[in-house]
Amino acid sequence: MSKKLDIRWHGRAGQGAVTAAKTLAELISQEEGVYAQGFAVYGAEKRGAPVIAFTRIDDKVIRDHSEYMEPDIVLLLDPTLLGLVDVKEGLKDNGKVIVNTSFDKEQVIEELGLQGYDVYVVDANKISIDALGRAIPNTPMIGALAKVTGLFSKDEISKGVVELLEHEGKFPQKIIDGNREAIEKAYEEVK
Amino acid sequence: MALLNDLAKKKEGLVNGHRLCPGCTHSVIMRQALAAADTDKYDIVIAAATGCFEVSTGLYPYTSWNVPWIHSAFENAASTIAGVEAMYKVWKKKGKTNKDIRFIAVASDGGTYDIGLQALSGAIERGHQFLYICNDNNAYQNTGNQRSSATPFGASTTTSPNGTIIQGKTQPKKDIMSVLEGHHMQYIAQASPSNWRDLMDKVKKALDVNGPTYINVIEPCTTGWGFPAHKAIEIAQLAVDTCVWPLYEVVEGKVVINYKPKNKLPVEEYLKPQKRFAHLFKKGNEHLIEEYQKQVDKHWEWLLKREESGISY
Amino acid sequence: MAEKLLDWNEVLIGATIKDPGNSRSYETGSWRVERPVWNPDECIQCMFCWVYCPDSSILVDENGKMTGIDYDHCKGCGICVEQCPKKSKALTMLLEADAKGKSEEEIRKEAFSK
Amino acid sequence: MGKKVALTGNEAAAHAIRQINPDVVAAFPITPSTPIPQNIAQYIADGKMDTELVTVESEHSAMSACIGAAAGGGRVMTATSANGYALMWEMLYIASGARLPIVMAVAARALSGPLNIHGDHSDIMGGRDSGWIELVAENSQEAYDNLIQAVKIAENKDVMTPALGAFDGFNISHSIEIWEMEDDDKVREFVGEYEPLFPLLKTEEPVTHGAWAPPDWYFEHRMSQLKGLLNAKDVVVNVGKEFGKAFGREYGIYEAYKMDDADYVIVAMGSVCGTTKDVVDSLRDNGVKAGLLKLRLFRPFPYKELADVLSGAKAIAVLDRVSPAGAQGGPLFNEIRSALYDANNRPPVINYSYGLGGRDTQPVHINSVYDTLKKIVETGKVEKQFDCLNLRGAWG
Repeated sequence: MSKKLDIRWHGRAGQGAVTAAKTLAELISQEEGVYAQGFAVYGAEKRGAPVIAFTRIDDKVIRDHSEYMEPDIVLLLDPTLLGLVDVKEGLKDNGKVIVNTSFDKEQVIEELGLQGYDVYVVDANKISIDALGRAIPNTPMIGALAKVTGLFSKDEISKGVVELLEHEGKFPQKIIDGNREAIEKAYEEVK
Repeated sequence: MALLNDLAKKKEGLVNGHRLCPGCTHSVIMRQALAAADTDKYDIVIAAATGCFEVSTGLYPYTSWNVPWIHSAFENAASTIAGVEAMYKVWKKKGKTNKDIRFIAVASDGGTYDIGLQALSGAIERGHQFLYICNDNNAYQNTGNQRSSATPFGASTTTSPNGTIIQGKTQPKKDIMSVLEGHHMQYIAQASPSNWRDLMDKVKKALDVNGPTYINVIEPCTTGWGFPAHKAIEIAQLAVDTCVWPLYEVVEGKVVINYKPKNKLPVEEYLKPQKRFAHLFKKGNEHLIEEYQKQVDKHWEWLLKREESGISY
Repeated sequence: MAEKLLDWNEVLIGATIKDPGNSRSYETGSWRVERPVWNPDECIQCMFCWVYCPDSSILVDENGKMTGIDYDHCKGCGICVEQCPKKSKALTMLLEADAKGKSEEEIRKEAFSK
Repeated sequence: MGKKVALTGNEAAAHAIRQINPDVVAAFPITPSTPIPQNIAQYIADGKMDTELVTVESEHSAMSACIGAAAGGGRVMTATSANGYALMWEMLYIASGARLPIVMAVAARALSGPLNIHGDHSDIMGGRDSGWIELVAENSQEAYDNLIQAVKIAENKDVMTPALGAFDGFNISHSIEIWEMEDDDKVREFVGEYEPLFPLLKTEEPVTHGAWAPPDWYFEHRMSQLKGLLNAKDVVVNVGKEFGKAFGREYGIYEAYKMDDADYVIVAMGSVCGTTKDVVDSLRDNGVKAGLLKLRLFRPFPYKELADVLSGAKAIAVLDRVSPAGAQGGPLFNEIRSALYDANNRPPVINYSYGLGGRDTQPVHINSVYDTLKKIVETGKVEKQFDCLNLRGAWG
């Protein structure tokens, strides 16, 4: 079975969409025989501007360096981007969409015209504020993605992200614990 | 300071056979500087900016240098010596040398006041150990006497010529010493080859500072300034005696004037023997000399006041 | 002087020169129109000529005392004469044309008789 | 044993430099190569390397300080992009003329104006005649591998010429990819110790660097310099083999991808080659004899080798990630066409500009190039010798 999976992330500069895309690439690549690529479309965006990032996963070496993608999964990191970005662009017919929102699924499908797609919602902002005191939705969204795709178990994904954060060596224990909590909660709550 | 006889016994760092004009003071200044260097204690490595001095002393396959010497371009003597000095730190750290080496960058006013100012400022800010000597000949002499920001008010150069409407350079000379002062170096000074003992003292002091230092030296140019070759040192002396070129140091921000002429000569004495100022002496141009005198007096008074105040950084 | 110059595959890489101070072999004395002439009898060994010479052309013995002029390199600028502090100068200029074919003694006589 | 890592191209370059641990790095930050000096500064601050970092005030001073340091006597590296590279221009020629084996990482980027911070080859193609060895990477792995090899190539006694290792700005510099990082010790062992020829700091043997060469000397020095650059070609091959033995990834001066029986051939450099390989595979699946010649060594240009491998093609398209700037085509096109002039078989060669200032080049665009090559072979006619990929509005 091919592991090929193309993922697109929509967020705002400063929310960690690029970090999330790259973190996922790093996590997935730790598995033997799996390749990944993480990149973003860069402008001169300062904090707040909409940004797009990509993750490619494959069981072959990834050679394509173009920005073109027909994603299997699209993640919307910022609820305020609802309706501002074209989530469906290039999305495969049976594609999945994961939205960070406090709305329920039906409302989101209605709002974005996502009838026929596999839509999931998770309130990553609330989870993040509860666990970390700030709305940094990128790590909980990785937790939600792990659940939706089945790429990682809850333990695997929370352990993986925590190890990466620890490796960075610049985060206090409180932040690391908060991230662990946020990931696990998002993993459980995504629906 | 040792007697001249003792210095004359030393092996010279700069030798003859170079192609400088007869009466050029570039080599006079460098001979004095290298004689002052305490070469029993340390070795010297030099980086030179492109210019008269560089093309005349390093003309393949000849070199007039008895010390390690590098030239790469016009605007980068300071960043080049910074690189050499950085490598010296590595050699020291790795035990590749146990020698004490001191570094000198040499450039003229073009490579210092103008095109090389950025590299100089950067290298000073980073704190490399080097003495930067600027041989200020008041114009781009290597390319044929074009005006620089070091060209004094009123001087006729090939790009600030005396004409029927404009009489030479209309702007005063840049006060590079003040520009450099802003870097808060431990030691900067102004010197003249006419006052060799003073110049040598300054070089010796500067080379003993473990950091960047700067010496601005007047470098009379027989060709560009228009005076007979044998007058070169005399012109430098006149610059000093008229206070056109005050001899002073700024030590940790504190001004020390090294020479106060008992009889401060009028600027005419300095201007008169030089062709570049000849037009100032034409009837109707008296106000230009007055203006020149005013500028010189103003700066001299300011220096005196600074010395009197005794303030440092 | 028909010296054979090196071919491209003989030159040292990077145009590096390994022979320090080799410009001494290039004689700039031929540039001279006038020459300084030294009178040892008048010389007080102040060495001002040495410290002001642009062409390192004041010959010095092992005691650091002046012994004459390096005419192979002296360009005849005349700074030494100008800076010689004695009223009755120990150095004076003489046209090369007037020195031609004469002995050192004759040159000195010629120069200082003026 | 090396380990699999997921890091960006800039991080690959920074790690290569950390492992090489040069004596001096003098650098000035510029997008997209900025993370390289940043990471180096952090490695030094954390005691992971002990390079002397000179944080200069401009790229001109960066290369000047590199020259001073290399002439001083030691191993020197730097990194830059685009306008920074352009600001170094004067000093690039001086570094190569002085035969100082400085190694530079270049995250290749468009030159202003208008200002653009994204990937193309304007910098390294603009400086192609500055006398530097130019190696171009397809991906992060090659960016890393090339820098390590560049040190050995540049410092080879027969070469003694500065070298740059380029990789595409953003496409590679800012993209996380999976690549093998080798052990620090093994990398250090591979690059070995460098013995400078005429170090300024050996004060007991004073040398003069940078004397000016009058008309009766300059020509000889330039040709002596050229010889060093040309010698690099064989050294690149040898070092590439050695690298293969040490780390299992062998390199040559080019990579011939499905070229053996290829009728339709694209010649290109950099990250677009990866995208092109995917397209070649899908065309091959459909029975189209497509091939890719990926050039790794642009300077010295291996014209004979390229003519040999290309002369079997029926039609060739050369992709230049620069504007031809008034020439008949881009620099790679002109070199390739010139190389083929002496070949027995001279297939038609067309040229595309692509990817300027970060313009995306997608499989669909590469497919269109192969379609055009097929059409040329079928009709025997070249309609457009030069065209653009993914440009709004038809060119011409």
